[in-house]
Amino acid sequence: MDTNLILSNLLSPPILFFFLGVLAVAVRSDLEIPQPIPKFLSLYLLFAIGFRGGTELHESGLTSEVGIALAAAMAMAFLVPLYSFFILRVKLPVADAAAIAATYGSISAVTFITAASFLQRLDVGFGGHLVAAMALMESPAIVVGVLLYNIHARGERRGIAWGEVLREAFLNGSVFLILGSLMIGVLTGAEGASALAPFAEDIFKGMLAFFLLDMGLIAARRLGDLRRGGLFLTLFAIVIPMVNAMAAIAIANLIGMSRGDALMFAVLCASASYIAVPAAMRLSIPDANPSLYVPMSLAITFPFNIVVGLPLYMQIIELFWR
Amino acid sequence: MDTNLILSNLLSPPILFFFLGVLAVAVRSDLEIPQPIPKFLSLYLLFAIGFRGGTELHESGLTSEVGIALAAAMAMAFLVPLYSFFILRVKLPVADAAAIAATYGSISAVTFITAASFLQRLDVGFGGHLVAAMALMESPAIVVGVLLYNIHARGERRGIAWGEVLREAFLNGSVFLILGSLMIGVLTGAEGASALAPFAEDIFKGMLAFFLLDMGLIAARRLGDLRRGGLFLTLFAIVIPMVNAMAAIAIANLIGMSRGDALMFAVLCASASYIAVPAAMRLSIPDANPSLYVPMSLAITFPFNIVVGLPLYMQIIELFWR
Amino acid sequence: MDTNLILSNLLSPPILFFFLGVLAVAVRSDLEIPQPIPKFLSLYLLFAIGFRGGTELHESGLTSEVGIALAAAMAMAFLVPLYSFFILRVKLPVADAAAIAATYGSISAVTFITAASFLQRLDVGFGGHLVAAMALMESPAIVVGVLLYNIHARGERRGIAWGEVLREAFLNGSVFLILGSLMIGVLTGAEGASALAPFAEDIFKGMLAFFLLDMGLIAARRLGDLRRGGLFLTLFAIVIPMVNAMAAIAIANLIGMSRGDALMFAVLCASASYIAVPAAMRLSIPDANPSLYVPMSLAITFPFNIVVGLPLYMQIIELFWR
Amino acid sequence: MKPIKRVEIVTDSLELKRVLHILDELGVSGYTVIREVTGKGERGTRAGDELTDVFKNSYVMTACGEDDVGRIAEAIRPVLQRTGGVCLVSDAQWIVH
Amino acid sequence: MKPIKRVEIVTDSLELKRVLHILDELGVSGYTVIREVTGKGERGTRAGDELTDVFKNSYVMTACGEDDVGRIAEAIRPVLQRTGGVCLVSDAQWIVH
Amino acid sequence: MKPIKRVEIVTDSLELKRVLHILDELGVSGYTVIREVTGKGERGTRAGDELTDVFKNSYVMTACGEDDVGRIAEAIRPVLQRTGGVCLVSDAQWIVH
Ligand SMILES: Nc1ncnc2c1ncn2[C@@H]1O[C@H](COP(=O)(O)O)[C@@H](O)[C@H]1O
Ligand SMILES: Nc1ncnc2c1ncn2[C@@H]1O[C@H](COP(=O)(O)O)[C@@H](O)[C@H]1O
Ligand SMILES: Nc1ncnc2c1ncn2[C@@H]1O[C@H](COP(=O)(O)O)[C@@H](O)[C@H]1O
Ligand code: NA
Ligand code: NA
Ligand code: NA
Repeated sequence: MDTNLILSNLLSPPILFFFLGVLAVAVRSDLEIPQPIPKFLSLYLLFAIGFRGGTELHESGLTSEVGIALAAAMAMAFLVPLYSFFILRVKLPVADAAAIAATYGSISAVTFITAASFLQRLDVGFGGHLVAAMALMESPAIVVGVLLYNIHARGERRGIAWGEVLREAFLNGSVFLILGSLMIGVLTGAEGASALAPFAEDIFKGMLAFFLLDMGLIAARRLGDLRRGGLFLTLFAIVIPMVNAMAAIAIANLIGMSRGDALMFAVLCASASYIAVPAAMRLSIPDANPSLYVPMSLAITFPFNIVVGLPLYMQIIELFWR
Repeated sequence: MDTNLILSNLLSPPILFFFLGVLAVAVRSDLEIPQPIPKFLSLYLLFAIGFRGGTELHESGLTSEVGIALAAAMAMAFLVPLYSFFILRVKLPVADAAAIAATYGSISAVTFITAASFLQRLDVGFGGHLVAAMALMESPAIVVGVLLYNIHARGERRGIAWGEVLREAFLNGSVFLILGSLMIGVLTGAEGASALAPFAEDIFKGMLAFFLLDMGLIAARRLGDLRRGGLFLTLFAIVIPMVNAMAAIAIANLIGMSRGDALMFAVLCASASYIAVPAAMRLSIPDANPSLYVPMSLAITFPFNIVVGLPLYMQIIELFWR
Repeated sequence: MDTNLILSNLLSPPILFFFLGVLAVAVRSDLEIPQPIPKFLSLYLLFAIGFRGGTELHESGLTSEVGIALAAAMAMAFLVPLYSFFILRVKLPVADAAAIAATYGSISAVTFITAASFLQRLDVGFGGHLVAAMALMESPAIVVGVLLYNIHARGERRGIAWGEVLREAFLNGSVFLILGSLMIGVLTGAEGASALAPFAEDIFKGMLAFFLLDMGLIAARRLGDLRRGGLFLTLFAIVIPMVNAMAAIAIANLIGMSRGDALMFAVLCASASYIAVPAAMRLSIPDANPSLYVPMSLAITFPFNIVVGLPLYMQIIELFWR
Repeated sequence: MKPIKRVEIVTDSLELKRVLHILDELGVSGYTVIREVTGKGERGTRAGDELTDVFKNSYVMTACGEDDVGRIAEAIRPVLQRTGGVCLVSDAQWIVH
Repeated sequence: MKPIKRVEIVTDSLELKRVLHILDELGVSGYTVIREVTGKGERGTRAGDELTDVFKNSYVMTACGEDDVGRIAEAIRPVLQRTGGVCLVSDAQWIVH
Repeated sequence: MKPIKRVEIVTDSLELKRVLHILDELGVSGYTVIREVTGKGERGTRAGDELTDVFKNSYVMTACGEDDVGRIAEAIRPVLQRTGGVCLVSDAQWIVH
């Protein structure tokens, strides 16, 4: 493996600030970024990534390539939670298995954004439609998760309020903001892009680094919860992302994606949600334990993906795209 | 009417983000920008617009043109609430009429700021003294409103604490911040302007778009309250801004303002306050119903002005300035 | 004294916005920057100054000059609280003397940052290692203060929880963030610097001005508390900074610092903490009255340093470095 | 002064909408809400530091008549069973205005 | 432990200054304030989402002696009448320190 | 419904960690915390406007058994003596779920 790639990723400001946050918790510093500052940064990142994706999509247009990529994204968004569920059922009750499956079927926007700045450092581009793919991949896993729970749970399985589930899935704040900003980007195109560039592009990397500092703080605080999860879940949180990334890379190769698109697609499939899905699961599958799915996604899979995953997936792509 | 102008305004990022916010409420998404983030954005906008107006005023100097414009602004700030009051009295009790009159006599900084970025897209400039006019026009309507209430209210008309009313009118946070930043801009001039440009100018449009997303959310939430107001108030909230804008355009033509200045002046007269005045009215005219004056200004007049008003007033100005 | 230097400093946006904040309180405006916005701005400033210091240190390398400067900084960080304590004991009980000594032995990052933008206006540079010196000088005074308290307090002198004191001193949020960002700056160097420049450099001055508006508000609110402190403490809060600055300038001259480095070193020694130390004192010396040490540092020493101190110290340096 | 019951509910923030809906349905005369609340209970710590409202609480207080208490308790109980929280009832005097 | 009265006031945020001024004037020994409070009552919903403090509440609690209650109630009542809110009084024990 | 004691503690924010640690040690079944609280008492005004948690309060409420109250009071008292605050105890009914 190209140790250079790993090292240059490790030494990039966003990753280093993530570790600084982890370190703060490890040495019990009282460093803290009080709410709603992290919420603001997170909304900013969704706003900016959505808008920029939209303006790029405006340039590239809706080609067949875009359609195929979006179809592949949707397919993975339905498949991943399905096979994850059956793997998880080996050890876990239905509720937890369904909630974790939904978590891993969905995506993490911050992982996607960190991958975007990783590619930028390598001078590799990716299509704006990948942002659309991200938005589309956030919701289906929620529906699949609740369906699986509903089919497999016995006993106190009460009637699911599907209206609420669907609204949570497709209209939760983060999906809505990405999709909305994307649409606005598509509508305003290059003119809009240049008007908002200082806000949505120039300060973006700094905002990301600052936000990852907070992610490091939160992730490290959640690590302790993982003891309850045991080795099985810790392994799951590392292995499944790799499996999903491999599947994504295979598909990307089949449908002829570019290297940059392939990496972003791999990252989407490999990443797990810690915003939209946990909130939805809390309401729709209340018997699932959030102290399992939140720390798995936040404290293991997220750092794994941005630290090891990015260079690893890129390496594999380099091998196959040569 | 020039449909091009309307369309290009409609498709500008700030307006689109406003509608995105409205849409979020309409489809019942849980998208939310938690306080005090919107307050921060709003303070930022006042800071930046005040400072930039000041640095421009520093360049242009205090010409007689500036003096005449400020006098016209003051005149309108006293006249508008007066005639609004008597129109409103046809249907409303004294307290509500006085509070709504004050609301429409005062101005909306965000409408002004949106107009500024509208002009920028058209490559039309405007004088920094219009920012001073904005600051001056915020307060008088409050005093006029309380005076009208005091003169016309019968019965439980208690002694008004004028000290408090005047402080609320002339020293409330938003007036103070605009005037203060303006003064600082005047004092520091071009050097200060270039030092703060990345903050106060470059990221300004993005911050505005982000803020208008929140304005859309709030405005849409307030729409429901309007049912209580009835058709009369809904019409008032659309017609009076147009009347005020026409009056402003006539005055602007008379005193020989430039096209850009005329638009900004029209927008000031057409806009209604939803920050300074509601807070002042709540304290000074507590019997007035805030569920009338807040939604009228926020959910009707504000969107009307930025969506329809801006191109409409510009169109009319183009006609007369030719 | 060069009145030009004073005037140009007085008329710079950061200082003017500080006074605007003071004025808002003086005229009883309700202008307010709600928490956690000021906390966000303050974290941003620490993040940016630390990171930028680090990237500059990356360029300059760890020369012997750097080592000597850091040693001098450490020496002052131990000496200043010591002699301050014995001066203060003339009038004050042990607890208050120890807490105020710690306050003045430590540093104020915002004073340092304001000095940096003062130097930038004069086109005078300073070394990135001064940022390291700042981080190193924040903590020792806390330890010295608690030690002095422990040695001199009689009666209810309970066992000090040294673990807690040391963690508060060396791992409190602000020290940790400056040191961490500095390290990241050192690690990422020029590449990281240019990636984060729009965030960490370009908008920096605007963020500082906005933050100083809040500092003005807080400082003015604290002024009233000072009456309790009496003339002695007010004088102390003005004279001791000057004494410390003179000592620092003498040392700087001895060890051959550049003019810019000398000013920053003087400012560090002259400034007093109002973030890290008050929080630590509250916990470690609870009998000390925070209504003394917070307003002294915040409402007298801070404004004195940024308004009078900066041009004064610079003037003196110009005299000796010629 | 009028004797009244003071019902306090601490609940998962994500359930806040549901709890307020329940109170609205029951026709209470009003309620007061504090949204940013943290805590600890049998379901672990809720520190409110997540990006979502997971691991956060909200606090609702309503002053109501004696007979409302039973109905509120009954309607709230399923929510508490599902996602945890506490519901306390105490006596107070309402300063009628 | 000392028996004491616990007076809670929920009021329009814009009136907070006035309420605290009243308590200061009456010479209560102290009070505790929560500024970010929302709610619903006969004057409609106060969601606290405005840019100003309109449509927002604040909460004040003061532990005071039995005889203070009457004076506080009397002084606060006009505020509640004007802009709404509630004032509750309950019994508590103060852990003297 | 189960009779219970409602213990409220208002304390310097910087002492919050210590207070929660004390409650954890005493093994209470849970507590609810409001972090952003201001107030006034014999140690002056705490307006919560500083950059640190100096001059700010936090609020903790725990519903506990009668016998816990004494132990909590005893353990909290030194904290209150050192940095101020109040601790109130009142009666309530717990809606068992
Ligand atoms: N004994 C208690 N006293 C006060 N608050 C409690 C208590 N038990 C639980 N809570 C609150 O209710 C929330 C959920 O409790 P639980 O369902 O027991 O985890 C906690 O996070 C606390 O905020
Ligand atoms: N019954 C009640 N219980 C608790 N809080 C109430 C109640 N009624 C009113 N409030 C609070 O007082 C505020 C103003 O009430 P009102 O004047 O009735 O609109 C509301 O927004 C609530 O926060
Ligand atoms: N009588 C009281 N009623 C309610 N809260 C109080 C009272 N006295 C003190 N407090 C609270 O406790 C904090 C510290 O009080 P003290 O130690 O008396 O300065 C104050 O800032 C208030 O928030
Ligand atoms: Na995934
Ligand atoms: Na107007
Ligand atoms: Na110092």
